[in-house]
Amino acid sequence: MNGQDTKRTPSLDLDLSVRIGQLVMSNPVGVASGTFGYGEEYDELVHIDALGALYTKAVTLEPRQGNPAPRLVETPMGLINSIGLANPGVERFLQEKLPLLRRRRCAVIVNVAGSTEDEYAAVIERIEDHLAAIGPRQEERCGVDGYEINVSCPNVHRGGMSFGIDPVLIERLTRSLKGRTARPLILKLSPNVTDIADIARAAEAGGADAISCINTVIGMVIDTEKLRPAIARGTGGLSGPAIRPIGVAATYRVSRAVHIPVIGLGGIARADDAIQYLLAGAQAVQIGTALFSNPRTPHEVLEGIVGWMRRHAVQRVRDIRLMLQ
Amino acid sequence: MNGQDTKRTPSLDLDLSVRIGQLVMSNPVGVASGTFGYGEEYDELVHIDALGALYTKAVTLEPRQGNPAPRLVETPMGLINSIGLANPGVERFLQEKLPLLRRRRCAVIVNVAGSTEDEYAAVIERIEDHLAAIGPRQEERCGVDGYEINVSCPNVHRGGMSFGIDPVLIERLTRSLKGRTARPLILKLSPNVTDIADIARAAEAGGADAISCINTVIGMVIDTEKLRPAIARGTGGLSGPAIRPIGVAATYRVSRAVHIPVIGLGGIARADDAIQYLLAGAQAVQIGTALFSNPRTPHEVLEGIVGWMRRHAVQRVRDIRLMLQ
Amino acid sequence: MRQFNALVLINEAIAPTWMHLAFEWPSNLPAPRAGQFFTVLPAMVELGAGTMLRRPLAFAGFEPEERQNRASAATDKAIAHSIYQVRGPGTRALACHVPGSLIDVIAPLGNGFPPPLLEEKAIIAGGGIGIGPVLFLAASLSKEASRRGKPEFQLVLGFRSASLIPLRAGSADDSPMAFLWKELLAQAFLTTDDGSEGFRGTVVDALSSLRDRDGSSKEWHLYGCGPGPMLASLAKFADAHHIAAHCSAEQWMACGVGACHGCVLPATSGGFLRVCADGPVFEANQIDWEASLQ
Amino acid sequence: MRQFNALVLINEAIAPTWMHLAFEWPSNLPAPRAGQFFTVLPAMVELGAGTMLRRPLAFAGFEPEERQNRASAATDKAIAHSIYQVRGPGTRALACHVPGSLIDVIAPLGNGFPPPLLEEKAIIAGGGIGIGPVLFLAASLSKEASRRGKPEFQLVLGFRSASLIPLRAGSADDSPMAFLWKELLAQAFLTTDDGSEGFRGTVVDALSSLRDRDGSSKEWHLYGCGPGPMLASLAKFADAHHIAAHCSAEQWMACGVGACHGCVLPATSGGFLRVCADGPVFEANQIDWEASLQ
Ligand SMILES: Cc1cc2nc3c(=O)[nH]c(=O)nc-3n(C[C@H](O)[C@H](O)[C@H](O)COP(=O)(O)OP(=O)(O)OC[C@H]3O[C@@H](n4cnc5c(N)ncnc54)[C@H](O)[C@@H]3O)c2cc1C
Ligand SMILES: Cc1cc2nc3c(=O)[nH]c(=O)nc-3n(C[C@H](O)[C@H](O)[C@H](O)COP(=O)(O)OP(=O)(O)OC[C@H]3O[C@@H](n4cnc5c(N)ncnc54)[C@H](O)[C@@H]3O)c2cc1C
Ligand SMILES: Cc1cc2nc3c(=O)[nH]c(=O)nc-3n(C[C@H](O)[C@H](O)[C@H](O)COP(=O)(O)O)c2cc1C
Ligand SMILES: Cc1cc2nc3c(=O)[nH]c(=O)nc-3n(C[C@H](O)[C@H](O)[C@H](O)COP(=O)(O)O)c2cc1C
Ligand code: FES
Ligand code: FES
Repeated sequence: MNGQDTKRTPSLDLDLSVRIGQLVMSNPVGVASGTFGYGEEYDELVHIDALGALYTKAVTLEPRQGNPAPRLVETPMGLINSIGLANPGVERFLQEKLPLLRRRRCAVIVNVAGSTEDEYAAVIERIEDHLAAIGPRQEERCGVDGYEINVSCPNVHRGGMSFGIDPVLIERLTRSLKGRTARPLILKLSPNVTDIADIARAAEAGGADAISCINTVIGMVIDTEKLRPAIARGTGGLSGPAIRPIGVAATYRVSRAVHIPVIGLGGIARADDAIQYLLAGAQAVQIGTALFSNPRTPHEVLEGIVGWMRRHAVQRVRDIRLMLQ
Repeated sequence: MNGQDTKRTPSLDLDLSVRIGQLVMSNPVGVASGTFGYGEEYDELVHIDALGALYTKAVTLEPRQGNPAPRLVETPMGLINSIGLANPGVERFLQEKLPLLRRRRCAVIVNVAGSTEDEYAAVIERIEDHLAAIGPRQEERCGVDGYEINVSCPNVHRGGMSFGIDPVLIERLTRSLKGRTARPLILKLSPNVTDIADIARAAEAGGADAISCINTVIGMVIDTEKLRPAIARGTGGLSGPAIRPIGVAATYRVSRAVHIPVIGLGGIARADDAIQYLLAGAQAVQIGTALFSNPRTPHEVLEGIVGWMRRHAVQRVRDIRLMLQ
Repeated sequence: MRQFNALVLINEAIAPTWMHLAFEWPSNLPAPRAGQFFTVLPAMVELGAGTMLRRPLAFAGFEPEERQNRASAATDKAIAHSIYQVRGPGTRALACHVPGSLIDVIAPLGNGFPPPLLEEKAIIAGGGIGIGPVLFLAASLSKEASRRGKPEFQLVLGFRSASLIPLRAGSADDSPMAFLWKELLAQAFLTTDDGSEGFRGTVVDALSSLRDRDGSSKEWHLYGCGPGPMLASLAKFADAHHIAAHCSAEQWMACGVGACHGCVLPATSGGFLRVCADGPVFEANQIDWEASLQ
Repeated sequence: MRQFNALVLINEAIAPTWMHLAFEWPSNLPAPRAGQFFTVLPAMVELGAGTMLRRPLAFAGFEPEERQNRASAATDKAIAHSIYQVRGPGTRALACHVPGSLIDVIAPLGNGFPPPLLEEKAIIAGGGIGIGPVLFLAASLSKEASRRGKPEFQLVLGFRSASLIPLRAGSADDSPMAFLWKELLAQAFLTTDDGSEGFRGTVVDALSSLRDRDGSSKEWHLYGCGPGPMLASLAKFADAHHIAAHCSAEQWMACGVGACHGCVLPATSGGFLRVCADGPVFEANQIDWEASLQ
């Protein structure tokens, strides 16, 4: 497997680590929420322990079945999805998913979604209570190294999208959640706004430890034979290489608007794409849709970043963002 | 030439005409502003008279040299441009470009840009004065069948982008311009806003005859070897098939928010793409970036629409938008 | 499940728009079973398509390593087979691969058909491009015949028209696998929508008629693969006659491994099932076929 | 200018990463001139690249219809030639086209090199992949020799290293056009950056040295095609020595016909010039080369 090759690459002279709040990730390449489940399904194809971070599928307070089918349609170098936060809910997440996540050696960031401020808060409280109750176990990691707050899912009526467009609500939500956990809090922003820097500043003001940038772009495909939208819900979220330039532009703007780390994502499929995000100002990246085409993408991207750092004589991955001229 | 084939296609039984205010276009397929100059350069490759409409490169009050080079970069199924409204200014437009435009048999829509309300107004006044002065000439068309107001160009500091995001300014601008011409006024909107329907409603309230939807999406590419943005201005406008789902979603929203006709564009490269826009609610479409790949696109798209109408037994192109289930 | 670059051994037309693909199968990878599938990424696509996702295709046959009379002299490894229809940019791109080229494959994926019980007779119904998995299932059962007892089975294949039946006169494919498929086709009960060959009507129409004159003492176990409407009426038929039934379903996929929850179909028990990971083979009554057709 | 599907006649390697492309030229289309270019759209691109724009390539030669000893027996039409470097997805895709396949071409585009005056000696300087247009120009001048007087010219070609000089031993291309190019290469003054063959240094270094020992009574007229820095120093050289000079420039293109104003370079007179429509051949002092390199 490719992941093992990566492990063999001697990058001891390079510092690939990334700091998000108190959390140190071993390298800047993570897998994006919703594209990697809770790390089970890709186990045979991806060397998960070699990832910088695993961002889980969204967890909500109650289980959600998600949106009606069809939920997917391919677009030019893109994918529209309307999964609708299908997930087993926080209780079953803790019972069924967490035990395996604790065995991962990469950072695990739990993606949290909700319809109201209270719902977000309840998910985090429930997880924190659970973690406190089971306490640290030998030879196991904690399983929850931070939270990524999804205020930007375009695929549910009340999936937090109203938060994602309003700086006042974002600041309040962030502050409220910040009070409930000592773990890093990452706010994941929507590109479907007039000024994403505004929202990012509000998240920073509320105490966010980092910004993930970007979630999917609202998009639509119409089936011209069936005379209806290709996905059941009409519009959905566009991801993949098609949106990479949008994500890079957003990352560039946001990383100049805030002082907290930015995690860049949207359409990363090759090392060059990831390096664009890092040069634009991101400290770390996530890979989503490209996994579907090639599960080896995260490891190929990491190898490519290492190769680029050697060629450009960069020691620390976190210095890349200072290199843009 | 392919255009001539189209003319031979007997579509007499079909009604392809499109009405925008008082203007009747012979068919729904136009070429988008900025991608077709003033119709001169593509003369040998495209049967221009067979187009539904030609939307000119933006005209501003004063000549503009445009942005520094490089101005272009390709992205996955997309193109980022930062031309910066390079144009000869309204005077030279009238002297050098209009005479040829008058000989076109397709509708000619003049795309207008400016930095202030007054600048937009001055361009239209100057054109109207000129047209009034030369009066109607035999065997010539007027050369200006309407105006498309570009309030959405992301590539100039003061290129109207501030209008494009503010409903109040849009309504005022539209009302002011509406008072200066009897020709149809089409407001061309930016997708880089939280709610494009809001802006469309403002344009309608101000008296717009139609909405063009969408202009380019803000995007960025970074050259990871040169360590700087691939285009000189940093960010630019993303167009092409990559953004088609964004344009279709916007057209769907806007055409449900207003009662005036919507002209859909963004990433149309095949007949199926255009039909998606028509089903989403557009009355007409424009083709931009796809021209660069294949100048025959407008004619192939029109032929494809005709074929689709026959297969689906649709008589009038303007009925397509009622067919979405 | 593994991701590997597979050597293309055969990739040729066996009917208008239908292709037979064979590729080398890695050692140490479990053999695929009938009903399982793989996802494939072609190397090149037509300019302008912008296609980037893998395409799921079902296995239509498998030749283990030890086999003598092999489909291709180019390898002594095991060989996987598939039958696919050229429909859009992804399958057009796949059709451009010549023998000797490499395709990116993830396999084996999903759950295969459960074998019939000894006291069951397998009624294996395939419609159109659903032919691959059912030929594979029939071939597996006919092979098993030599080992444990003799599984009784009947293959029922439906086509729109006689001219669309693959591997007929005119097909240049004379590989051992094509030969086996031809044998199975020759044994099969054929139906055509237009009556141009065999029974006139749908596969499920044929089942009613077959059931009326079935002399076998064994219980039927239906196996189906084909277009949605066919599976819907198959499920209805099975339900009405209280017959065990398994169908292989299709849905657009992204990950193909169960991670994205994109490829779901509505479940009769409420909620949704993932075609790639919970299926593609389902008990017929697990899926709300009517809802899935909307 | 016309858009047409062109039959590929030759598409083969002539040096590491360099290819020689030849395609059929339509009747009734004016012949291309040295310095002009075409844009091409390959049929297939690698999956994942998402490339969709045409790629501009310069002509490197042309064989009119009447010619006897032809580069390809596959056609009796005129034949256009180009030399291109495989750099990214577009040129990789082009390199996949086999003879007999079709490419979508728009041609001829842009302005060619103006011929030297009778009293001028043409100094034709090419660097790296800029070799195509300069070989074409030299070939045109050597052909003209027979008609009006005898245009004097000197070809100066620069490469990074000897191993990158195309059409040397090992190149299988023995078409008449390749033969002509080899003749021109044999006559040319060669420079290499690493001194592995010919003059050690850049093309413009070589020009200084050539100028010192030039015995010709004729005025020099410089023609240049190559990377930006080479053109910049060529322009400086021409300015310093008051020599007429024309350079063929490059810039990323979208439309290729002058409509989009995307492919501009900064003009010395202020403002911008479009490479595709105002160029690609410019008087050397028209372009602010220094600014264009930033
Ligand atoms: C588990 C599974 C097994 C399959 N096995 C086979 C097989 O053995 N042989 C075979 O020919 N095909 C099979 N398919 C269908 C095959 O995946 C599609 O035909 C293929 O993906 C189409 O890709 P394309 O790019 O050529 O066409 P596209 O342009 O993507 O699609 C062409 C047409 O097919 C439809 N379509 C695309 N993907 C699917 C899908 N997953 N399900 C239903 N309709 C779809 C589209 O709506 C469109 O009308 C299978 C699908 C699944 C999910
Ligand atoms: C008028 C003109 C004539 C040309 N003639 C030739 C020729 O005869 N032979 C030849 O090999 N090449 C020629 N080129 C350059 C050729 O167009 C590019 O190499 C090609 O477009 C690269 O496409 P790609 O997809 O392979 O690589 P890409 O991935 O698009 O680019 C590969 C590299 O080339 C650079 N690049 C891409 N396009 C251009 C461009 N237009 N100008 C400068 N750099 C570019 C990119 O920055 C990148 O570093 C010409 C360009 C122009 C404008
Ligand atoms: C199938 C799918 C499901 C997703 N689910 C979630 C989710 O649950 N929570 C979330 O924050 N983002 C979700 N996303 C968004 C991705 O995490 C990511 O922000 C987006 O896809 C852009 O990155 P990409 O282009 O690399 O995929 C999902 C994306 C896809 C394609
Ligand atoms: C090179 C280029 C120049 C453009 N110039 C203008 C312009 O002057 N005025 C304008 O309203 N839109 C301009 N646009 C935007 C297009 O008209 C169109 O809205 C956009 O490109 C989306 O359509 P497409 O994907 O079909 O290109 C330009 C687009 C491109 C690619
Ligand atoms: S395709 Fe991702 S869950 Fe089935
Ligand atoms: S490429 Fe469009 S003007 Fe030159």
